Amino acid sequence: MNNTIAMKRFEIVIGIEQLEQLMDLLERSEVRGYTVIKNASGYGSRGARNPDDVFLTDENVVVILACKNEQAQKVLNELRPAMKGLGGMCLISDCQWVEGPAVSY
Amino acid sequence: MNNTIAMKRFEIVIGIEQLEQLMDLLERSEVRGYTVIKNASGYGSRGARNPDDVFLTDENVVVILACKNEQAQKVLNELRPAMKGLGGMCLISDCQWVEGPAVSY
Amino acid sequence: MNNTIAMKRFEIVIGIEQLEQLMDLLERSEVRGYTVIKNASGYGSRGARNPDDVFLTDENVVVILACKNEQAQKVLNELRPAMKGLGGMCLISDCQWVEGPAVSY
Amino acid sequence: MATIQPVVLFFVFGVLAGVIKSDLKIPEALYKSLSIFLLIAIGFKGGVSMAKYEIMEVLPIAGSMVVLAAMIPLTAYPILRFLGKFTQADAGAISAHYGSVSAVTFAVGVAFLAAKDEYSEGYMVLIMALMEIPALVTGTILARAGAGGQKTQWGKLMHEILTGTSLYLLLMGVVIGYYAGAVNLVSPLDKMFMDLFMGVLAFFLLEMGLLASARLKVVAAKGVFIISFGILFPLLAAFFGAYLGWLFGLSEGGTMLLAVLYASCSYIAAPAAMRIAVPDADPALSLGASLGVTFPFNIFIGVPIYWEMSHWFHSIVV
Amino acid sequence: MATIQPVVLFFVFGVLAGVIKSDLKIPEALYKSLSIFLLIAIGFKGGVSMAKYEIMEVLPIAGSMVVLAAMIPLTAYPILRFLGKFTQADAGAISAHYGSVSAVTFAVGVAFLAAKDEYSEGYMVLIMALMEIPALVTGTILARAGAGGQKTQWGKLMHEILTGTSLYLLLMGVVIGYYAGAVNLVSPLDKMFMDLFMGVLAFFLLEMGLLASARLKVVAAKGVFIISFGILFPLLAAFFGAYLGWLFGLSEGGTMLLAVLYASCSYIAAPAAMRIAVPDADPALSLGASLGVTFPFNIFIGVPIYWEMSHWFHSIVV
Amino acid sequence: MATIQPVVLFFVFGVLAGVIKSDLKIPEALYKSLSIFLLIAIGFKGGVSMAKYEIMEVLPIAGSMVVLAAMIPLTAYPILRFLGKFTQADAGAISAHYGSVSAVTFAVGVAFLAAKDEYSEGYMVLIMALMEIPALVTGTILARAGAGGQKTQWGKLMHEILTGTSLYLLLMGVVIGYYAGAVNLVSPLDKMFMDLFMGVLAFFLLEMGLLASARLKVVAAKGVFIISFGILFPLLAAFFGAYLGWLFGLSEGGTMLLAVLYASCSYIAAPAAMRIAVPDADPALSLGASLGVTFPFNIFIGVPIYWEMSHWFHSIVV
Ligand SMILES: Nc1ncnc2c1ncn2[C@@H]1O[C@H](COP(=O)(O)O)[C@@H](O)[C@H]1O
Ligand SMILES: Nc1ncnc2c1ncn2[C@@H]1O[C@H](COP(=O)(O)O)[C@@H](O)[C@H]1O
Ligand SMILES: Nc1ncnc2c1ncn2[C@@H]1O[C@H](COP(=O)(O)O)[C@@H](O)[C@H]1O
Ligand code: NA
Ligand code: NA
Ligand code: NA
Repeated sequence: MNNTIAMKRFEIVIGIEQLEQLMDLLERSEVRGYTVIKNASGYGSRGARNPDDVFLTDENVVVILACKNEQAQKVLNELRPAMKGLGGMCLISDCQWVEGPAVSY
Repeated sequence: MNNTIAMKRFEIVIGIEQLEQLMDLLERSEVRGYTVIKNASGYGSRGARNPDDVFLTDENVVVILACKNEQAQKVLNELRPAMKGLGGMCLISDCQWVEGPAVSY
Repeated sequence: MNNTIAMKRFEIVIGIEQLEQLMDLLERSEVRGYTVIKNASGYGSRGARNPDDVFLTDENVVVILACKNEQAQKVLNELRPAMKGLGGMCLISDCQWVEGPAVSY
Repeated sequence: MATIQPVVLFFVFGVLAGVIKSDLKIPEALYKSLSIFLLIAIGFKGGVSMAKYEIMEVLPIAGSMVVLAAMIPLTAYPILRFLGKFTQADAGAISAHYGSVSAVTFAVGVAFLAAKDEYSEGYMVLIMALMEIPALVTGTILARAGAGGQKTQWGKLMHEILTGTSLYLLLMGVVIGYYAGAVNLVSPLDKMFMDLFMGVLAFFLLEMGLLASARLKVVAAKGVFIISFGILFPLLAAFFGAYLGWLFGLSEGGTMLLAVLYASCSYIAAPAAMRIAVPDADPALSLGASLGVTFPFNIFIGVPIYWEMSHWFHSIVV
Repeated sequence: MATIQPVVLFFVFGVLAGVIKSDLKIPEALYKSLSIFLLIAIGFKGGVSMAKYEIMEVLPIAGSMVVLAAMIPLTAYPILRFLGKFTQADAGAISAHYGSVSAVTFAVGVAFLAAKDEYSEGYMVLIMALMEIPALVTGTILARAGAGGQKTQWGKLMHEILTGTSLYLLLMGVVIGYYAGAVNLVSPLDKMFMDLFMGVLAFFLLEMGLLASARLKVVAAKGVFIISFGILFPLLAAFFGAYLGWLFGLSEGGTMLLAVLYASCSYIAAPAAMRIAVPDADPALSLGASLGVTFPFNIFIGVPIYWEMSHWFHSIVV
Repeated sequence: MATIQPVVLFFVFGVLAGVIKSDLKIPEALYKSLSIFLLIAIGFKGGVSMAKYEIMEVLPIAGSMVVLAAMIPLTAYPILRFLGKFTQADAGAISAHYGSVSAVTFAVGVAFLAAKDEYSEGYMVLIMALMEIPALVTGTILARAGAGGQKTQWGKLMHEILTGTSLYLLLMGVVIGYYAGAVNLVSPLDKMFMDLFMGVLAFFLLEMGLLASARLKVVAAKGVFIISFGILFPLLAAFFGAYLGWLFGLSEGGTMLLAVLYASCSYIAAPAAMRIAVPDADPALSLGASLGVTFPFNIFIGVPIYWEMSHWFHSIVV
């Protein structure tokens, strides 16, 4: 694809109660852009988690972030130890960033 | 990337009315983790689907799941015939699972 | 993977105020399927954007679309100049479309 | 001539907000909450006043009017199919919408009578609740009879009709209101379900105005026939309803309310049911006609006309 | 015998909607809004009537009854642990739920007295607000004492208990009501917080019915012991409460309300606190018993029985 | 001295909940619903009492006071720009906020007068609705005049100002209230829009307290000047408003309300408009001052002071 930059895409799922902690961590890793989708439910090692249950609310959030390959290892190094406490999951994949919008990676 | 495991990432979009059916199917395929994002809208072979319309509600859900390559074919075999009835879409891509959080794949 | 078609997956994040414009653009590019997740928040070149703030609402949307490799370049050509005005981000990655549901790509 | 009620001005301002593209938005949760309130309150009020009748006296009259409501889709269908050239599916689905009822139109009719201090039979609300059933079933048969294709999901449809939110809340309101009336414990609940009725209706009409203005645009694109139908058919149905009300010996108020029920058409229960029963019908068509044309026509022009109709029937005999 | 109050029929229809799988849904925002309203209103009403007492006279009685409420989990625990064979964590968590209270059950008790025109002490609501504290603390100690594993997060727990929504809104209502009563400015606020109370309770009970029917299914799968416990333990606790109320010289109405408080159990504050304090307990168990069994039992059967209990205590002495 | 109204205690408890980090949260849909209610209700009430005036008599006075409101941003701007050293964009945007009004502050003023049984002119609400326009336009000109950079989107801004939710709902309330008053059909709607006004205001102030406590933290970090401005400027503006009210021969209550309007500042309409018109201004600054400082100052300390101001003006002449 023309006019694209090879990058890494992180996809992180954690409980909303840990979102602030993750955002601090991302700031420390000098990440300059990320997207957060709230109100996610899911299933994992801690069983079902569901934000719709009136009494037993457990909300997951999905955080997506794209960064340059060079930065990816740095982010990963910060993230990996933290993820132990955060639970959830973190996936990394390859992607192409389409040039055009203001640089935020 | 260090400390990561090569995996497959499934991304499934279906109508919310079929979510329960899909979750049963995933359980049968012994999937041990997935994430669900509700309240999605979209466009496809059945036209526009939108959860915000007061009178003609159609809600899509996005289901994301990561599993080991070995298991992926098994999940796919279960999923493929079912998708015919479910509509929507199912994408598979490669990804790296970052080790750290409790194993839920 | 059997019974799958190699495709491109676009993942676009923009402000909700630009969603209509993007949907028009996709229609012009003859895209036959996409999924929209609203109510996303995030951080980028314009700082934090958050739909939950009562007074200073900024809502992001995530648009996911899968299309054949042939069509991808065409979509990209339409999208790239527009993204400048739209802000946000656009990622492209490889994926496999699982055959089964009605064709909507 | 009757003065326009202040409450319907909320509808006008809703439409206007749509027209001038105001960023006014009613939160979806509020809209849903208000509609739950209105359905319970309409049922409750009817139930309380039904407690004054012998229930066994009422049932045969109410039952007849419910069954006769099947005449509405049976009349609408040939007009739509042969004059309007709609597909069988669309003609059947639209018929089902017009056979079915709108609780909010009914509420506007009740408010009209209240402003005039006119009596009406409390069990009209029971008729309203039950009219859905023959209308939706008849409409589905019309849409499906002889047509091949997908089999009609009758089981799913009947479950939807019988457990649908509107019918359930209305009947619940009737039962609780009836019981409260019978044991003389209406009092603390009426502060909510009766005193606030008009205020809630005002909010609801504001939202309805916003929604109707969006729908009207869609249906306007579908041509002049469907708009004419949306205005003329209710007049016909109302006339039939007023005739029946007079025939069965209802009061003038009750006769007018029956005309309103026969004239009004559904935009909540019917769309949901028709998507299950007649998925090949175009919902934008029936909803556009119902909400974009007939609903505003009824609350502004229809209701006063139906009152005159009722008056006219009652005057010829005496 | 007491007639059933119309308001509890809303609960019945909520359960029924769940049973027949109606698509009736109360928007989450409405549910949360109503619960905020109810807590403030219950507090406000109590506060207004507390303005008539010397606050210093009231505190020792109220304080004693709050402290004595710790007896409830202390009694429940051995029953659950040794008769019911539950794990220490589950037995402790369930005890905390039963020691804690349900504001809605209390409201149904208040409505019961209102329908009978019976007086009760306004400061009962203060007891209700404060009873959470000893119950949740005792339950946590029972669940954790001697158990190894993760350390109890006492700091986080106490913050949750003391700043939790229920306690906060109740106390806020009490303070504002007390102040409004004292400066004689109850008037425009009462139109909301008093007049609409029963109507809001009706909506809330409808939702509670929907939720309870879902929970009952879950707990039914857990066996007969927990269901029996959910019915018999409240009777025991109520008897203790009625005895204390009589001992401390409360009115018949106040005695009955204390019985209701002792019998009722929590499904909002306690689940939230126990997840922090005893994360290894199964929340489906305690919530199922509390909401699926004890709550319906209390509002239908318990409340009239507790009234008789109070009556009985008050009749033996005089 | 005036007693503090119970309703403003809800604000205190909102702030307190923020301070002690309670998990209390008002659902967003409730917040939005209440604000829709309040705007309509404020307009409605004003409209009903305007029905008693000759509309043509009122317009010139109201019009003058609206136009003169442009003086507020014109005074605020140089203070902010030259004393406060703010950027042109920020100084202009903040000026626009302070020229604009807060309907909730106005409502607290109305409640204050109601508790005192003091008369005020109904058309004050019309002044409130229209004051937004000169304030936002003047503020934008100040922020933009002579500045290069992006062109001001005047078309988009005027659409936002003229169709914005606050203005629209207020005017709608005025029109419907006026009509209802004129045709003598206020009655069933007043149960909602008048009787419940104070109760809804209570809920709203609770949420405002939660929001203000968050905003105050942000603005506190911006230094002492903006906080002083947020307290002193309203006093100045109120004095000017009270002077004008007295000059135009308003009642003591009306004079006080004009002072309140001139002193109050916007946190809904102005932020939305300024993002379009002056995107390079920092919204945290203007919103923090408006909501975190001036709003609480006005409802607790300002309102009684403005009453004294009005009283003082009216006493010197007679
Ligand atoms: N590197 C990135 N990774 C993920 N999301 C991003 C990234 N950059 C921008 N975004 C998203 O795009 C939105 C708009 O970006 P911007 O126009 O740069 O402020 C942000 O609020 C994020 O949700
Ligand atoms: N294999 C997986 N695929 C997708 N999502 C997962 C997976 N494992 C965990 N999650 C998500 O992460 C959340 C927390 O996981 P856990 O901490 O393992 O309970 C779950 O509720 C899911 O939403
Ligand atoms: N090519 C595609 N890319 C992304 N999402 C799609 C695509 N095709 C279908 N979808 C999603 O799947 C939903 C159902 O598709 P369909 O059953 O084809 O109407 C749509 O509303 C979209 O949300
Ligand atoms: Na009809
Ligand atoms: Na208890
Ligand atoms: Na001002």
